[in-house]
Amino acid sequence: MDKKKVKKNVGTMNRREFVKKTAITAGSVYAASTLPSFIGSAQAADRDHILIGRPNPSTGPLAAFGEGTPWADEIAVNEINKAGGIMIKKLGKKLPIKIKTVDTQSNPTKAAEVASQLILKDKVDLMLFYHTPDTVNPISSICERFKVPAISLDSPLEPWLEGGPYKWAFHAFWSVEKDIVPVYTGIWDQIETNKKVGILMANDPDGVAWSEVFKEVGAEKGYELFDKGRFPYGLQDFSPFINDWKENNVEILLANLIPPDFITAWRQCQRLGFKPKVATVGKAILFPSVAEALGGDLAKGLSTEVWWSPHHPFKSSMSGVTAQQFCDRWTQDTGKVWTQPLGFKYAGYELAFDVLTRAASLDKEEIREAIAQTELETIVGKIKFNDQNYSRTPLVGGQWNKGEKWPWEIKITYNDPYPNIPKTGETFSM
Amino acid sequence: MIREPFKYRWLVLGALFILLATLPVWGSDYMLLLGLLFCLYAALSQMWNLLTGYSGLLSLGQQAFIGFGGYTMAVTTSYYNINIWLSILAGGVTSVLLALFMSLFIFRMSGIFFAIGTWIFAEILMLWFSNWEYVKYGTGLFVKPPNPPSMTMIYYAALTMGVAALATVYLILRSKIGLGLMAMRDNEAVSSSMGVEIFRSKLFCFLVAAFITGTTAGVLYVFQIFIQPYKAFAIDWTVSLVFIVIIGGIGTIEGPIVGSLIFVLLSQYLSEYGHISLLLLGIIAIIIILVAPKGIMGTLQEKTGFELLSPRRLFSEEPG
Amino acid sequence: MEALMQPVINGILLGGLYAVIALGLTTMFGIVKLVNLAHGDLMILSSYLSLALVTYLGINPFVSLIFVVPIMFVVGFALQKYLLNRVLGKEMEPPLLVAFGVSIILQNLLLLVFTPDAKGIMTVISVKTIQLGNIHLPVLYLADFVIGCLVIFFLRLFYNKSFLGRAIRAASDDVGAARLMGIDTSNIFAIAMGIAMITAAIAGVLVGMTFTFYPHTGPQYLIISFGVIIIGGLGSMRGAFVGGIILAEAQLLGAHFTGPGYQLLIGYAVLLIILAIRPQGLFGQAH
Amino acid sequence: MSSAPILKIDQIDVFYGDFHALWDVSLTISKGDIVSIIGANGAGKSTLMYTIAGQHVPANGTIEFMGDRIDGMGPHLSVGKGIALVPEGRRVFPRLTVYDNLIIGAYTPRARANIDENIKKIHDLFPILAERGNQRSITLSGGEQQMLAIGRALMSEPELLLCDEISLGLAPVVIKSIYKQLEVISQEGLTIVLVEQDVKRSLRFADYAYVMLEGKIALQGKAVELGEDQVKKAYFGM
Repeated sequence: MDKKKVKKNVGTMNRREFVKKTAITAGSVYAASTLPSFIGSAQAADRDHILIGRPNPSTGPLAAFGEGTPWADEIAVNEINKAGGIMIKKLGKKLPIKIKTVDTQSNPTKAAEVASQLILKDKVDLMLFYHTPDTVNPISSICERFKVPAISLDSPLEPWLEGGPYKWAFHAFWSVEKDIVPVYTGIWDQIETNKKVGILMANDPDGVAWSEVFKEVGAEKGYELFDKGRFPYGLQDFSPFINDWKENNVEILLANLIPPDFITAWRQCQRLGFKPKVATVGKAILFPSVAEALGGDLAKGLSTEVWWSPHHPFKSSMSGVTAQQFCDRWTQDTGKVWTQPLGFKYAGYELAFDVLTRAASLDKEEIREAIAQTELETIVGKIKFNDQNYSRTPLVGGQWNKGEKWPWEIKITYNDPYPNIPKTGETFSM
Repeated sequence: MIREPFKYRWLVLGALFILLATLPVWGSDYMLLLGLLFCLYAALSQMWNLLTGYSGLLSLGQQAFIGFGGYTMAVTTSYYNINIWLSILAGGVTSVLLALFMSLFIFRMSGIFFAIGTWIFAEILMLWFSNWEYVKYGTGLFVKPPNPPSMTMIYYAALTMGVAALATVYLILRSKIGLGLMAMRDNEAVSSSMGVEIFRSKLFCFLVAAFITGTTAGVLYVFQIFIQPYKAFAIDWTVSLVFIVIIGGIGTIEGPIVGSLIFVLLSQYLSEYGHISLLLLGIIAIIIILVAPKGIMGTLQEKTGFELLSPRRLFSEEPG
Repeated sequence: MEALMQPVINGILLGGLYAVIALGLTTMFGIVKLVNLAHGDLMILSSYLSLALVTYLGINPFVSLIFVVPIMFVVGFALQKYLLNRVLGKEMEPPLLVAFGVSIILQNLLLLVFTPDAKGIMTVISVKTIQLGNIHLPVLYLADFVIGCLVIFFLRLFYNKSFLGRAIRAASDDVGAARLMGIDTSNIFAIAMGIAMITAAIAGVLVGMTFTFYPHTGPQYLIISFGVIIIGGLGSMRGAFVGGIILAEAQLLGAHFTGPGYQLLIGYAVLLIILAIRPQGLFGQAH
Repeated sequence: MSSAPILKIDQIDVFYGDFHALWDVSLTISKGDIVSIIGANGAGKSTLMYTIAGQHVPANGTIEFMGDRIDGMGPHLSVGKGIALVPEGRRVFPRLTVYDNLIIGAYTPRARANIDENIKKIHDLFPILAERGNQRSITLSGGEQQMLAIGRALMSEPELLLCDEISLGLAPVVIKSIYKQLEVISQEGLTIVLVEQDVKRSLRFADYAYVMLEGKIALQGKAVELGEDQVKKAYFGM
């Protein structure tokens, strides 16, 4: 799938060059010590490209998020470079962009390390990164430290905001409190229930943030919550939760956990005879592969948040390609069904292109200014950063059902917050 | 015969130290990053070497101190606005307390039981921290010191840890404790005749290693800014240390230094290979260990008689 | 009291599965004093092999064992003969690094081949339960337990009664003397690893049906195995069985009384307490 | 009762790393003989035994057993040829039962056919082993372990039995009874090589004797023809 290696296009210093450079530097201690150690726009004169750093969780537990990255990167980079790239005023010419992808191994420690490497060794002009707090949080902080403009997507706002206030890092995605809660409670209200909600949330950033918010607002909205607490990854036996819900006659399941744990838990629900009327599951069932891995009919009727789909009425600001066309291209190239992160992977480049075009400069401060002033209709919706450096992206609700083209398809069944995103199905009781 | 390499070694170490100490002056920011990582890994691996290579304590639980030290630093400085350097030291102190508590359980075990016991302890800490509201469960903490240090200051802190770790191991080995441990390595019978003393020496090394590992972890997470329990307490740390020390040469004082250098450069180089970088690291580790079973410095010592203050067991049992 | 029955019974059943997971690790330690840190990953490899067979041949997971078992035997044999035997010696650390290396390689190979998605092996019995009064007996747990007992029974029979089994035990007692008996010990170790991998193959298929797996799940099961054999004593099969049940009971009863968040934590805490009292494990022998 | 040579060692040298353990050693053993190898600690007796058993590879020279070259073929193969070594220190498998130890003795294909028969023979020879059959061998006394070690070696149906220091650390009574049984086996045609430190007992028991000193053969001859003084002089290199 990713045979065409993106990194081939990337200007990197190989080892020999590195050693040579080191030797030269070491040899001229005096000369070097008088120069500023930070080489920013001073070097711009002999620049022949703009470098974007792309830390990506290619391996490790988050690799499912990072999967389509090389594909989306290639499309976006080709689109930007087709017309010669981005005009840089000072140089009076267009520079193509190059990207450098490095693997974070789904590890925040490694993410911080490779981000530092990209900044200090490769001297990236802009950092672009997505997918979950374990990727986004540490890299945002590192970019703050080294004063490098950074755009991140696809990670809930609340955990990201913990690291603020930010000056250099900008982030776009939905908020648990402002987006998830209305969507989820909206889905619940579509079905007649006893308003008893069983909570199943992991002790990771998502699970913690979700459970805290829901506990605050759930009662206000008239729901009774049953929560036996957070649990760690890799739990094998969920029966204490399930038995508690059964005893209390719970009819709504509210979950946020990683896919393998959900598969284990949901199967145990079946074994123990727990059958809620509504099951809203965050994060775990974003990907169709998980619906398949559940086996049998177990995925039928599960609801989840939808942050992006081919039905979203948005199109690329660069090429005019619609969400639907973009997904079709993915299927055509890979033979796989679309996934929600795909749009965001591409939207990052729309932002980069827009920002760099407006900045028309390689000066980091000017790029940062340009990001702050962004107002762009992208393939994932409108992005406009506020004074806390974030922008909310639209969120609707969806439900899994047997599909025509694919074994499992998600239908958009709740769109009250963003009515311009069309419904493609009606919520049904499980 | 032993004298000449001795002098030579101090020359090399002295040069290395001067080079590292002046690095912020002459090196690029990227070299500063490499130097920082090198010093941190050298300090951590030197401690694993002290335990496993010299004290006969095979630890697979160094990540317990890395996570504990890191979290202590993060909590004290972000929650209580305590000076960042004091917070780092606090990480070392709490790690020692943790080590003392751990020793109640695991010092009754030996060999591989000890190894697994330490690992399980780290696992317990991971589960505990990821379930602890005070540290925000598994969400992780941002390190927000009242006075954020510059990269150069973090670098010097790392260098301090690297030098401190080296000096500590050297001093321990030259002391009575070190001689006892070495005697134990060379002759099992000695250990039984010196039971209590050996126990004390081992415990002492365990506590020292906890202190330096916990403190180094503090510096590490000041650099990292973000700490999260699933990775802070992950076995990955110890896997890296095992790699460094065994490739460099276990039971040699130079081994961890050489190993850290290789590890840092290799992982920088391999990160260009994205999703197969770890795969390559695994293959390289296996190839090196097959070619040089005693690590680079161990094999060098054997081949050239280049022997310093770390005598390995040279004779192996012959049948018959 | 009745509320307690469910976790107690589940714990016993789960314990049987834990025992099979740990079996290969404990026997290999008993034989070559090798702690195979790649054990969990090798087990997950079998889960994937089984899944591939189930998906592409449409066969029942139990039937897939016909293929998975011999494949894993060969994998284990080759791993020991060509890699681990070469670093076995007085020092414990080189085999440790090799095993870590194998673990990293396997995880990333699985990732390349099978994608990072979480998988599960689905069968007709996956969600079936037998109801006895208020107690639900998941059929799969029951199958895990029964198969676990059978594996332990036959493995004990093999080690105690067969020529090869005795030879493996002899080699583990005294390598030099075993060679004098005409035993080619490097082959014998490789065979022992092959057999350990057979148990891992069975464990892998059972785990794949019972839980979910993805390329990085291995270490999770390695830790469980450690728990089991450290309670039961390294190298003891009977210990593995009892250890599995104790660990599972500690987890489930712990979750019952303190909340599910502490399920795993309590399991390990019980383990440490047992160890502090009996450092060799319940069935381990002081050497 | 000397007849055709069963074992012929021709000018072998054996090294441990840099250490030259055996120097140009040659010896010939006739079928059915009891041969004694006498020497002080470190004279190279055990090395010689292990070399015959295939554990050490001679740097040069040859070893022929029943007409075939066997030098350096590896211990697990020489057993199959009919050479069994009772190692110094007995080396029974401690965690295996007495019965299982005997079974393992018959590991080679040549011996597997007659396991039951051979076990019975060994039980006749050392009845205590039958009595203790189901005990772990670590629970046996030193003498019983020695009997087990000999029995285990006999299980491989050897043509040549190498006994390394079998009387070490045992009470005289026990030694006496073990030697008595060895004589019984010898009379059935088995060739036996004994390594002993007790010169007197060696000479009394053996047909032929070699005295080793510092890795070399210092003296050899028919046991009845060698005087005890002569042997002792060779033993200490005087």
